[in-house]
Amino acid sequence: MLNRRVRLQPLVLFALILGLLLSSSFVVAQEGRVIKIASQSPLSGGQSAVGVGIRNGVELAIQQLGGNLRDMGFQIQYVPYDDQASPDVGVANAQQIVADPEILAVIGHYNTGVAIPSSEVYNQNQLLMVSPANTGPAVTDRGLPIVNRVVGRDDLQGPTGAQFAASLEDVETVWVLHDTTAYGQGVAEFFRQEAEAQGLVVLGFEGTEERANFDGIIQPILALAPDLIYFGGIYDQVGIFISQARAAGYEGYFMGPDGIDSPDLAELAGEAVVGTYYTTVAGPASIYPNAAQFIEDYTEAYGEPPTPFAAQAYDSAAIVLAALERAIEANGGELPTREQLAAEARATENYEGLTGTITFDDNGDPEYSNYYVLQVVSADPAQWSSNTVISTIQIPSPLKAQELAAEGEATAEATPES
Amino acid sequence: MASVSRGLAAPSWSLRLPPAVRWVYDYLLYPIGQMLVFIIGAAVVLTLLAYLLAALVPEPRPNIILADQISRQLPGMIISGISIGFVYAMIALGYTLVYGVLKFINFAHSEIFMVGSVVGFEIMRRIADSGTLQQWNPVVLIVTVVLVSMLVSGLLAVLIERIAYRPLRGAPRLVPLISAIGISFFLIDFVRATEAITRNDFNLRYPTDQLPWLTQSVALQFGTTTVNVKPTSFIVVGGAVLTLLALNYFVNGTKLGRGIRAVAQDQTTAALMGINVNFMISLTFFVGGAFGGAAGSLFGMNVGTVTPYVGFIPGIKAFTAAVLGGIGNITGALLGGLTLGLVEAFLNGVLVYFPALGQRYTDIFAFSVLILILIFRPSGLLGERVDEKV
Amino acid sequence: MLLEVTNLTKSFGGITAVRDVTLGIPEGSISAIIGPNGAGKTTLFNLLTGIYKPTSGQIMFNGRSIVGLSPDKVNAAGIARTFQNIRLFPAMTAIENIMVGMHSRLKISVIDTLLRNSAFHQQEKAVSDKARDLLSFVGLLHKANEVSRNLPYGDQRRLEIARALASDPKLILLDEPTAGMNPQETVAATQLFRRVRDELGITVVLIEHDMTVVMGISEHITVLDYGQKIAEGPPEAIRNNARVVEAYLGRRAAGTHQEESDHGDAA
Amino acid sequence: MATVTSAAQQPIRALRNWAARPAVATALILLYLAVVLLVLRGLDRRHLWFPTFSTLAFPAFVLSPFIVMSAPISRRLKTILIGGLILIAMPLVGIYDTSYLELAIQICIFTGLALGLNIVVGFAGLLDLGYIAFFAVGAYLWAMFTSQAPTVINISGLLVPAWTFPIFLIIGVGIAAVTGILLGLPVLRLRGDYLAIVTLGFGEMIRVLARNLDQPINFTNGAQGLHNVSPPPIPEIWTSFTSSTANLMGISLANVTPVAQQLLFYFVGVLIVAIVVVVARRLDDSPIGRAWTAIREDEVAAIAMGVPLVKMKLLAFAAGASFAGAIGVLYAAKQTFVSPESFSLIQSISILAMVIVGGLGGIRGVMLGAAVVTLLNLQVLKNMSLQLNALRQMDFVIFGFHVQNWPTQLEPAKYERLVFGLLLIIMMIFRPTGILPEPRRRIELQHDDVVTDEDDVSPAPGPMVGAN
Repeated sequence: MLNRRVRLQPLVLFALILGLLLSSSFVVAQEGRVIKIASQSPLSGGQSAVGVGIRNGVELAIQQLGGNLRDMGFQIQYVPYDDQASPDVGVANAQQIVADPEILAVIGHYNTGVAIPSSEVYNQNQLLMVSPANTGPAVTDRGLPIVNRVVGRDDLQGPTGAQFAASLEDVETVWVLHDTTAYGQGVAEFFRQEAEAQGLVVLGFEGTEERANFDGIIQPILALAPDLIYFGGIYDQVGIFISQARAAGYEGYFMGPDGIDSPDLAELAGEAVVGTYYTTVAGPASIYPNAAQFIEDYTEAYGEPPTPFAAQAYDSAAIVLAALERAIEANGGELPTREQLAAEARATENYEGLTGTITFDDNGDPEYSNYYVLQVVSADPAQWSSNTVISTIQIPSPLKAQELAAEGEATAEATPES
Repeated sequence: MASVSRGLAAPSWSLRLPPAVRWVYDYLLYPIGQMLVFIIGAAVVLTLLAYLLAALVPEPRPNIILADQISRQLPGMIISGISIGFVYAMIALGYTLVYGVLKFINFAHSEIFMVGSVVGFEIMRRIADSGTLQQWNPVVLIVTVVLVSMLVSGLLAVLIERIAYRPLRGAPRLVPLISAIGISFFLIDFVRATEAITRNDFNLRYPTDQLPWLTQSVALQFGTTTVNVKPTSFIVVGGAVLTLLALNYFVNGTKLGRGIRAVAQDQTTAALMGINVNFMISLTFFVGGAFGGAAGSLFGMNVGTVTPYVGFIPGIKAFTAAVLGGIGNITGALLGGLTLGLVEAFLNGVLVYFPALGQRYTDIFAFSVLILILIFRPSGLLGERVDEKV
Repeated sequence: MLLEVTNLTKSFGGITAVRDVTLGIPEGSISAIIGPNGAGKTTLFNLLTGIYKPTSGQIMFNGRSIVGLSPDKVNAAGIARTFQNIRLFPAMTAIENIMVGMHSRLKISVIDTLLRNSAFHQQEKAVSDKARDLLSFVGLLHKANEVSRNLPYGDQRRLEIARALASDPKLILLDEPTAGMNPQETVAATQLFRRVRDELGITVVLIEHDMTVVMGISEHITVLDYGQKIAEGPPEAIRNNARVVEAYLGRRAAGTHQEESDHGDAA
Repeated sequence: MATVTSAAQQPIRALRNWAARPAVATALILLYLAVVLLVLRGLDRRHLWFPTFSTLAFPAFVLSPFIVMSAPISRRLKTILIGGLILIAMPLVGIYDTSYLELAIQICIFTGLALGLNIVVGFAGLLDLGYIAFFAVGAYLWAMFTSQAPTVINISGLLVPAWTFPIFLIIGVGIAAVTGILLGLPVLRLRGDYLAIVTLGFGEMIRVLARNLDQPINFTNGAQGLHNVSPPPIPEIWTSFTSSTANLMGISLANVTPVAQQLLFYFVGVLIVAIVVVVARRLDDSPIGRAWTAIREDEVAAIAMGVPLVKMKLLAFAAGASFAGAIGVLYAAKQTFVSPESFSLIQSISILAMVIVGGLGGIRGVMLGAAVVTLLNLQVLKNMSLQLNALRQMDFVIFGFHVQNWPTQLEPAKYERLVFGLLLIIMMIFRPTGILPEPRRRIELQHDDVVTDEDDVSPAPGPMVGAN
């Protein structure tokens, strides 16, 4: 009898504890309306130079533009996550982010390969994501209602590069390399397709994970002596390649996508970097008329001029903040749900940002984006922001282009009538 | 296992010659000859295989005649294969020496190599920061950089052995192996943290830009083709050959070397003969580590930029080379390293013309070669033929 | 003949450890192989059990060739052995050691193992019963659950014999089974070998240095020197064989002595 | 001497004796559980120190089954408590805060993998440095057959419906086992040291293949990875069950589906781990397990005693691999995205670290190791960084030090490898048998020269041959 009671008591207690769990929260959460905005970018590892710039841009935007929301009685907190440029870490972070009900939006990522799986998690939880840097077409082409970006696309960036390459008088043959990541391989493919369409001869198309010794890769390139090497990759790899290829006696041009847009490219490639062409969807902050103040503030706060994509990160955060204000107003001063906010952000129209005027199309692409071709002028990393802009092209997003084409047809049909 | 004793030196049956001549033969002519035989042998075999492939698949891609491309690339491929092959060989020596003495795979060796490359960077960078880099005599500069990184890496290896391996001697093999993996992880992050804090970056670029004699490639004429060779390739090969000769002399011609060989053969007996086994083991780690360090700084000068992560791939490749040649065997490490370097260079040079494959399959093919060799020669190319007990 | 070896040769590199040895072991006998150190006795055992592959020659066991079989197949065919320097599984208990020895007689089925069906339980029961029988045969039943590493030296020797018996062999090869034992232990061990043959009907071949054991127990002796057979026959004939005496006299005293001190160290 | 020590130890011993009394132990355990659960329930994400509290509370919760297991209480009570913790308490905690659910799923995944690797390394003593490859095989299996990426399987219309998930779990077991045998056949004849490098290379090869098999025929979508992989369908009843449970707790879930889905993955994960535990136990306690132990302790003696080496090693390889395959399928369905990057060498080594840290060979220890290392990786270090960041934003001052001035290069999350490396070294030097050592392991480690000294029978190098 006694034994039996001893055995049963703990079970009763245990059930009681579980019951406590089931009961509503007994610790009264402190009142106070908190909004959290998260970001994900590589803060460690070889790509942290740009990743940290993205974080700084978001932080600056929240400090400078959060005033209205604070006046409305909300406290804004910023939670930067480090995705380490790895899809696994990105997804694990995303799971943490969506579990926090106060996080209403994410700014990120830097790598397309990380953005795609992470955004699946956001989408399941209707959490808004605005990307300052992802150019892979699949980021928006999946049609997720929560994914937006403020920059252009690789299926337009790659071809822009190829068209420019074809326009160079002494370029007839090209060699295309990529870093075997979702981003690098993607943009390199688009470059190759357009290059072939433009009549350039693509002598080789190779992916490599090598990061230190490119000798074996350079030998066949030297044998075929292409006029231009296009490397779809990120600066921490491309920089080393450029330096070694030049040292090995390669004499043609180098070209790359926005992944190589970083002062660290000059740091790593040394003198060989001068003359390198790159396309980008994010012009240097200095070319934007509205960005002068931003450059000043950023430099003061972080002790260095803004890195590429910092201004885009600032704009992304600004779009989120503006959408928040609208959503709160529409909600009668109360916090909107994530879904409401995502819808409000998608409805962004003619937002005057640092980097241009942004209107999202139905996929979350900006209706028009600028594609720039730049040339590196100096091996001094500090001079990176003074790289020459060779050309700027504004191209509509694919959805917008369809729309325009349809309108064009409509006008074309309409014209004879009138 | 008596393998460590089989260094590069001439076998004992060589001709009866005056001591000085004998010395020159044993420690210069014979080992250099052996290196030449390995290089020429591997290069000839691979060239023949490449042309055989060209005969089978004359035009893998429109407008590309494989045989022509091979002829054009041949000197370049061989030079690049040799220079990376020597780096592999030098790292492989570290694995092989330690294995020969302790029968244990020093997984942290790739990070000792990495530390060597970072130390090389630090010295050159510091000299450059003081503004005197151009005034240095090239030979003195290179010798200084290589020697200091050898010293640091060697001492690091000794320290690692003291801390992480010596307390585990006698434990099952798995135990020191795992602490070696631990050391390797620790060193990567430790170096990264140090560099990130002191330099705010861990992509470490050798200041070779300031040294024209180091960056301006030399044009060599091979028949109709001109090959641009980086001076650093010569430095790597030259440095490697010199250090290998020194190792050969050390192992076969000195008392300490004899001590190491004795410990490798039988620790107990060596101890009974009055050899300080612990000292000899430390010495082995020092020598192996120094080689890793030399390889690291030479590699760093050659590629220009190093990171804390730079050790992994060469480390794995060098280990593969050591196994390929027969782990525990010094000559085997040299043969394995050169063979692997050349195989890679040829694969890179040829696979590029096969659109369906490409250079990204180089590692897979290189590794398949290793597995094939191991299946047919389970102890590697030069490993003792072990009568299979199963 | 249970075991017939013809012209067996084994060389390692340039050294021939066993040269052209021919011998036969009659079923139900107790035989000994003797010879000075380095005569190739253990190599011969390793050849018989498949651990080494012979360079040339033939081994017929129970009417079929066992050359080229792997050691586990040889064991399954009916040859079990012990080792010169005891090789028990040190962290396993005495009874577990014996259970491993039965491996080749068991039906190993992953499905039975996972389902824990009656077939599995029956087999495990049988295994455990038989292991106990064997332990009591060698007098170690009371130490069934002791870790073998912690057993005294003599017990380890006996356990190794029990483990070898576990595979129901027709032939058991004992490699210096009394090395390192004191006289009383040696007498007990000798009795055990005899019981193995008399009670279990298993043919016994032993390598032995202790001549009292060899002469006292074996019905047939083969003498090896430098890898070659130099004599064979019943004990009396061997005792008086001139070549054997010559082979032994020069080295025997020192050799035996050294062997024994070696084993002292190993223990 | 003795009296002094015992006098000093008197109160401690008395305390220990007191705590060992079943009633007291039960009360202490329940108190512990109550505190942990209440803290977890009461944590407020808005609190400045939330990351720190969360880092203390959740690991304490995860460790609770292990504490219960080793407590001096009745078996029946243990079973009930552990069952309650895993099957009821964890899901409730997970509904309350889904980030814990995610962690719990990850722990299940890594526990399963660690148990599988333990069969190969712990039971059979074969060092496999490419274990992650089998996980990759399972993950790619499910991903290739359900991904919307433009692979050859998708284009030729061979995609399978999502309800086949349970079937694929079983197929995953089979395919991974076959892969294990295919790898094992050529390499298991190699000497032990060579096995490590060959398996390592094999792991890398699988990753490189996954990365490159987008041409000439697109199987894996290469570096782009396979996206839009189907998760298994969630039964309606499960969703409503989830939301009503949440309602009971006073939580209104804005978004039921993801929570219900995660909950489902959690239970599948628990089920797989349970099966793995049972299978591992039964294999270990059987003639097969005895043969593995024998091989591990003395290969030559084992084969001479009739243990077929290659067959038994292959069996260990296949058994270990098969679990990884099933878990890979689960992983792919959970992530809905599979890319080669997830299967790198460092993952293989983390799993090995789990096995070693926990206690090679022992099932309970390996589970503990997996939980500890996974938490360290995914929660502890990351939360330390978040805490630092939160303090930085508040311009927090601690002992006169402005947290803002802490260099970003020194964020804890960046030092995963450093912490890992130190952990491995310290474990190996001071406790090579792991946190919860397996008894046999401890004996094997006592004076091991006898056990591992293979050379005295390996024929060629022995004195027989001399220096050739």
